[in-house]
Amino acid sequence: MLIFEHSKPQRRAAAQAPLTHASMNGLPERFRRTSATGLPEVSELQAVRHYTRLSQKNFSIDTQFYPLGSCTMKYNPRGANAMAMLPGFLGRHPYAPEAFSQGILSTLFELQQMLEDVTGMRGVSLTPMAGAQGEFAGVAMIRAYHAARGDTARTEIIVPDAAHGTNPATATMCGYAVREIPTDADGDVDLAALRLAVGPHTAGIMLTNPSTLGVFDRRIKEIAGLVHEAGGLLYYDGANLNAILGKVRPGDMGFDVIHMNLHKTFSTPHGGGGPGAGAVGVSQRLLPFLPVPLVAHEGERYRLLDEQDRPQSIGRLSAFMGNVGVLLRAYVYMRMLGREGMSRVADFATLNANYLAKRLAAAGFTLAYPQRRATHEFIVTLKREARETGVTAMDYAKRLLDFGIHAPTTYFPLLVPECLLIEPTETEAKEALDGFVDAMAAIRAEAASDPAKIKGAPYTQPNRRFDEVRAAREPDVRWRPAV
Amino acid sequence: MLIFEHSKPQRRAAAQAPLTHASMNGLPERFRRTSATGLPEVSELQAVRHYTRLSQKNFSIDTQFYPLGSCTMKYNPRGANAMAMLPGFLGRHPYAPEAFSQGILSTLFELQQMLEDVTGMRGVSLTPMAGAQGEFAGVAMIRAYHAARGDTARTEIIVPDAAHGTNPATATMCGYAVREIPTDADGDVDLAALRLAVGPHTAGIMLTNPSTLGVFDRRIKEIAGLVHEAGGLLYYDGANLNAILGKVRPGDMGFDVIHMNLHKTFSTPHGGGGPGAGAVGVSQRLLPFLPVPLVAHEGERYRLLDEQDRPQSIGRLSAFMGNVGVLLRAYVYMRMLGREGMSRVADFATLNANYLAKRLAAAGFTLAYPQRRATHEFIVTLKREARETGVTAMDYAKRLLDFGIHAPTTYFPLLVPECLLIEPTETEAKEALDGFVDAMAAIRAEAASDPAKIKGAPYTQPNRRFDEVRAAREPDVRWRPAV
Amino acid sequence: MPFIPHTQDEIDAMLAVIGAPDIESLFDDIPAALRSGPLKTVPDALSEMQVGRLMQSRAAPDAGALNFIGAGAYEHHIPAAVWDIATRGEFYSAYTPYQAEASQGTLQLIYEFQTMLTGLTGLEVSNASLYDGASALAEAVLMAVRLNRKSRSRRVLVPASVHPAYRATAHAIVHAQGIELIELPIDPAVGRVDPAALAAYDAEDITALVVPQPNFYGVLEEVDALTDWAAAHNALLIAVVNPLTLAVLTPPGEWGAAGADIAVGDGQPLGAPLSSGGPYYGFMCTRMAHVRQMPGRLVGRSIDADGKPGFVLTLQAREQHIRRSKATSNICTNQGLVVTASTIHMAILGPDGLARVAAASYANTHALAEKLRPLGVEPVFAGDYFHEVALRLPVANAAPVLERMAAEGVLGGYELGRIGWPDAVLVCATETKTEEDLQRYVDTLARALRS
Amino acid sequence: MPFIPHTQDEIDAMLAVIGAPDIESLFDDIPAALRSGPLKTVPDALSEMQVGRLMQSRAAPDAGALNFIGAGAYEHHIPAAVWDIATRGEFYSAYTPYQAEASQGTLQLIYEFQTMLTGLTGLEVSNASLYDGASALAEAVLMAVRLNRKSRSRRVLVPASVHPAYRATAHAIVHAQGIELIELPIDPAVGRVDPAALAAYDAEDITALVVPQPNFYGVLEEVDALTDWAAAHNALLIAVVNPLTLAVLTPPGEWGAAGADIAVGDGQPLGAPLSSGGPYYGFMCTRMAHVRQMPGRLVGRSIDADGKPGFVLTLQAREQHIRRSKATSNICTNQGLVVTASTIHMAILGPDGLARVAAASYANTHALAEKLRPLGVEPVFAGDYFHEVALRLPVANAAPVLERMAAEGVLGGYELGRIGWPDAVLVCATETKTEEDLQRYVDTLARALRS
Repeated sequence: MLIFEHSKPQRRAAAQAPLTHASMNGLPERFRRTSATGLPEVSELQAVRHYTRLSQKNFSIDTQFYPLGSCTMKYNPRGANAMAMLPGFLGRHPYAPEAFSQGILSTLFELQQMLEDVTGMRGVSLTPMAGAQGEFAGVAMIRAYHAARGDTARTEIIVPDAAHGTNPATATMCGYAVREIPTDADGDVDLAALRLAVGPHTAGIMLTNPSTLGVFDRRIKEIAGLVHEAGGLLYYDGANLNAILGKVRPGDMGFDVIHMNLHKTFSTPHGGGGPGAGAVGVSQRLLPFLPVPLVAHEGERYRLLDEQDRPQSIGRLSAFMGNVGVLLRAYVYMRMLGREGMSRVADFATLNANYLAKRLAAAGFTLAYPQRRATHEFIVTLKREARETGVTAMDYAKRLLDFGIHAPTTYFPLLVPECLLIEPTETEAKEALDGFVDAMAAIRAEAASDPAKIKGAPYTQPNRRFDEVRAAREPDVRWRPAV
Repeated sequence: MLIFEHSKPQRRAAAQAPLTHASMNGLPERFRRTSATGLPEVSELQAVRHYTRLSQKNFSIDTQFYPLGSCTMKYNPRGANAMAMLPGFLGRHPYAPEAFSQGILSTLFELQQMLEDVTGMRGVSLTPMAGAQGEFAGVAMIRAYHAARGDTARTEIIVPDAAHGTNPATATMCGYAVREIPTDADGDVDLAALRLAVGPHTAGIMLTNPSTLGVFDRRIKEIAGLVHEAGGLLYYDGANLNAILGKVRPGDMGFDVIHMNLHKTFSTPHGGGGPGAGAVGVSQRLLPFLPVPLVAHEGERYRLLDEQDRPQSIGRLSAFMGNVGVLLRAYVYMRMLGREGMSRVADFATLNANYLAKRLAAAGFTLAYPQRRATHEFIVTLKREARETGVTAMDYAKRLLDFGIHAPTTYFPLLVPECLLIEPTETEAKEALDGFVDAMAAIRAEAASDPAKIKGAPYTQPNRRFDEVRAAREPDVRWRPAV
Repeated sequence: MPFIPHTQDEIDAMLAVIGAPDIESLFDDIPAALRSGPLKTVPDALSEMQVGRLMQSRAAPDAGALNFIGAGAYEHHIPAAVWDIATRGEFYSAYTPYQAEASQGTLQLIYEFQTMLTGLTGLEVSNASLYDGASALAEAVLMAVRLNRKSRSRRVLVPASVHPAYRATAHAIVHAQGIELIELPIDPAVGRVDPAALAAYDAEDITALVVPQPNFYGVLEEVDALTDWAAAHNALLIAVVNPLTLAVLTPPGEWGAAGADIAVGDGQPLGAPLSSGGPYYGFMCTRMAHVRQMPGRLVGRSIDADGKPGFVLTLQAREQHIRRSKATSNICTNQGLVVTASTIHMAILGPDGLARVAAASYANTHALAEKLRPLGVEPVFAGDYFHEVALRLPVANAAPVLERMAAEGVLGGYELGRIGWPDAVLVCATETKTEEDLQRYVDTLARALRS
Repeated sequence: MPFIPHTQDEIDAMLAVIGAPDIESLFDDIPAALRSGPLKTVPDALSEMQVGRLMQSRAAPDAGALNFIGAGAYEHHIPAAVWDIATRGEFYSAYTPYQAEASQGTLQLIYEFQTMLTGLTGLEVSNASLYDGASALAEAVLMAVRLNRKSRSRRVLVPASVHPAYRATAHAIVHAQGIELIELPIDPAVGRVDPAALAAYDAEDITALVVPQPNFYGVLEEVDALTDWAAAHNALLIAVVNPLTLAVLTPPGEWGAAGADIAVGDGQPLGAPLSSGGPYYGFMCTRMAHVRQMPGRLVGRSIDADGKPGFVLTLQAREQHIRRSKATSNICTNQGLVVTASTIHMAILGPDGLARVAAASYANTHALAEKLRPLGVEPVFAGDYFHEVALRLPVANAAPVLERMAAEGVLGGYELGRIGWPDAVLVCATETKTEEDLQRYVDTLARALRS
């Protein structure tokens, strides 16, 4: 039932708005709304009950194991939420004067510094509101850098075929052409292809390392050398930073710019699709171009730097200073982990992934890169299973839901057929991993004996499998009352 | 799965305790524990996931309609929770000095006054921690009153047969014998029986009005006269106060003492079985005996009165000042309702009950007191249905769960066979009531066609019906690891 | 109409079904003479926003002090997850789990709670909670009187080292049943029960002996000897314990040769905020042989019609709603939500976490006492203490010193002058206190003593 | 090891399965020369308790002021239920609902959100959110350029009355694609778009016209005339609106004869706390005909294998994970949790509640402006304003006056000196302000002007 179906004309949650309806005498008629808004009219209890029950229809980390590759679905500490929701933080207006800003600004300044430290970059801007906006900021800085040097011939961004879709989409938004290069048999960047691709038209390359194939590109220094020699810059997509936190720093690998997904590596909540935070870090040469505002520490005071302080900045990406509430959660998380906790993230994310990969292989599943060490994630390809039984990666994914386990990422990266990209994260216990292996093995057995059953899955969720084609063909994207 | 089954030796939620283990060098060996506590060793995520999932196995007001007679399961405003959990309230030590107490004391003082106002009593003590403790306080004051007058012959408390079990249990705790009197055919106290029962041995009578039969005893003044003439006092069980809030005051009916269930009438949460709050109010003659502490307003300051200020007090019922957090929620609720909101509670609780009673009667169900006006609750008797189909009140109750509706109170009061005591409360919308009628009618139809199905209900809950006899015969009341 | 969903159309339709002209007529059973006039004290309604601002203004002035008071209520860190989960609607707004099939969340949680409490106390069975520690002691006394058929005296020995409010509460609740609580004096040199005073009752009929650990003064009692005395004299042994300390102290079930018969206490240190004294919860554990005399709710594991395990309220024949005037107690509603929080708290902290909290509290209190010696501040008692200590200030009257400290935002402890030690303060420094906090106490007290 | 559940036994067992001697060896693909040394800036770990105290010390100094600043972020009451429910683990810790069957909670909620936003804006389709109002404007400009095939200019008119940060953001995001944002001046007497300035573009190829309502100065634009101008000149009309005001103001879908093509804005006034500027959310609504050029996620209702209705992400072919370099935008993560809160907020407030909030904010701001006249404070513009007003103080420079007010705990408004009006302040008094608050503003300003 939709909230609108609980609605009755003139029903109200009367404690929640001013008790009387103030007059707007002075407001000319021509500005006044005469049509209905269609908003629901329900009691407070009805709203609470409706949305509490809706919430119960979701999978979430707090209720299920979520081995979703490339998404880093780790535990989101409740303490980080509680501290970010302190009234002093929630109530502060973004234009509050400095005297009412030192608490938040000092915190954000320290966050900038800690993120510089873990990424090996020289400067960080916290303002991008998600990974994709961080990517935009990064590529825009690359563009600004070349422009500032008068180097206008660079029109291309190189992107490996395994990259996240946001990478090419971002390059386009920044006015670049996208040049895709292939991956070699070991899952690394195809160096020969890269050599052919780079040149005076190369603005830069966007890479993830470890890549979305779950392997660490061992020749990263060589790649950096090739691109830099050609005058291009290296962009690091931080989606997989969890794999290497405290182990190797993108700055040390030779990257010029990085975005971090604080909602992955630093465990701010995914929230059903955001808000994220996509802080960007840069090397020395890109420092002048960082998006504003930045937080500066001047003597005893902290203050925001804006366009006037930073004339070469690529500018402003949001009205204020980004998703501050998310930044606070990341700060709290980093302080609770501390120096040694950073590399433990990579340690145990990697231990979990390698253990799970070995156990799945032992259970008969095919790893996409069995010759490689898994990083924090790895790929199983169900190509053989799909051919033999007709049961596809999607079928496995849906059937896993019946075992109380969220599906891994399916059909990404695009170059591995029938793939499941599996990332257990460091916060899951061995029992959860063993349970996943058991579920996968059980589905495998079912696939042999009763493939139709798997095709019909899930059975235990509020809905069976959806007709997505119909949804796209006849879009029903808002409720309208029956006439 | 139990939390203990997630436990592994040395697993820890490391952010939640001091980071190092301090030395207790000075503690002599003989005091030190050597055995294991058996507490679970789990990660923070495991605990969060376990208890979040457990919570989803509960019915609750926030998720279901809960027409539980005599329990007043109304909406518990989330705002009351938020305000009671303000850090200033949570952090205050009960022995904090006056300078750090004026906020809470002024609030509790106003709560005392508002409760006096709505009950028509002369004084209120907030200290009892639940209805039953309020009852104890009330009967103890009756005892103290008689004792103070040297009237030592009064050894009996009169209790109607429809009373809550706490009433006779309380009288026993206070050292009284219990004399039960019957109810007449209209659901009122049997006056003839009362006349026979009262006398110089009568310490008092414990009444609920409206009674647990869901009717208002119209001869309450006559009852009060009879008891008072015999030298006894009248105790009002406030469980049903929701029915008459702002309409008629126990003090005006002639009661000498009342307890209020703030977790019913004033909508503090039931919490799966408490904490409640059972404030007591008294007439003039019982004022000296109120339990301590009380809050006094002296000039500009508020302070607690203790045994020294109140030498005739029945004393102290808890270490500190009762369930203050619950009292705060009740205070917030009362302020949001305000003067006019009080009587609206009774208005709409009564409207809902009478509507539901009429509709159920029209659907073929038998009301226990069809000749009477329902109050905020009413009784359906399924005696005929049980005889004809074998489907009992308990079977209806269990089957209702499958319709997403909590069972009404069953088999109480004890004198109505196969009864359901139904209290919809004022916060439920007409649709919820109509849905209840539809569910009851559907069960009735099922009872005719397939009674075995109902006997097997519920089917949609985590468990089917339990073997309660076995549970009591071989009590398994704690988990022990398999050896 | 806050919280009332009815529209005028619905009201009209419902009245039509009822056959009543208006809502007022639904109250026609109430004699006109009794009908209330307008309320006098309840003010006009406020919106949630308005009450929110009011309550903030009430909460603010009581906040902000650095607290060193214990005396039965202890400041400990509570993980954010604890109350986040406990206040989820499904726990917060659920009723007592009488309908077991629709209450497995609460029921399983209580079963886990019972298991945890038996583990901490070293006893065999725990109920689902009582109101608080003080009233739990009263219930324990009543239970002991029911249990001890060998004793006819209804006399219970209660040391003066039991929390004074606990003693007052127990008296208020039990005295109407002819039960006498006899105060057992302490040895003023060491601050614990005087063995000579106890020996005075060697030949008497005593129904039960109460033993606190740590006692009100923070001192550790010689629990083994006391327990053995009770066993030797046909008295039941009622332990009153701080459950947090049981992470590191010998549990009542292991006291002496036979162990305590009943252990009670306040669960507050295990996840309940100070909150001006409540809601906390009382707990009670005992031997399985005594279970049918135990008051309060009890959850048991059973199986359902499909043979699937699950949880139910059990042994309800002890309770008031079944047994009425013959019940073990009149208790009905208890402290469910606090128990919910406490169970989550214990699960998150675990045995090692609780031991660390206890040890840090022990170490902080001892460190503070040491730091105060140069000011001429000394422990009142020579007995070993745990995480609370009675300190004698170098003044005749401690109260004004505490007042001056409070004016600087430091709550220096519980005034022992309230119970006869005018120069003494009961001080507690839990794991929440840092080195800087302890130093602030020292500096503030030094100033307060000077002025 | 905070948040890591592994015991040493488990680590050993897992390494044995992997066949690795230790965890360190799992990183042997990383060239040794690249391995990090110890971190320098990240401090040692703190416990939750320690960080809690630290964060309280950070939050406290920024709190406690009485705020009259608006300027794109508005203080409104948010019912306690809103974030209680939004931060339930099932919403808070869920991923983007790609697996529809396991995400019906989030998906249905977004479908309801989309319906509410189309209702408020009077348009046909809403996406599931963008980052904030400013970046939503940028996305709207990009979308308009894609949509308007009749226009070749890639020139978009943006009035100077659009929030300056929105204009800066839009420029930063769109300029690399060769799009020019042309500033359209306002009439300084009335504070809204100068019709004469617009007329100057009558003969030009303009891709889109942006129209704010209310505008940055709180003034109401003549939206009908502007919308009709756009329609007459083959320009798309992009509305930038405060969604709360749409409870009482003509919705963009009804502006002029044809309505706006795209409406964007910031959802903050509908349930997001001020929180130093975020997280808020951007919204975007448009005509159904334009849906395939709309960026961001979209939820549709469909049926499952059993014919049961439910909800899925739909029209994903617009998005980056499918369409990569040809996507409508690179947006992926948006502001889901804030949308969750906002949907609950709108459901609780309802049409009447939002209208009351808007009306009270209107009335309070107008009342404050009137109360200030005796101090010589006058509106800068003659145009009708809604719940925000530019006021000219009787001084050359308003900044020091605001500073003196802040020192008394009153944030007197946004300094318009930042954008060229040194004697002026942009003031907003929402429904959160009482009579006493308004009087406090007056009194504080009076003192600040005198000193």
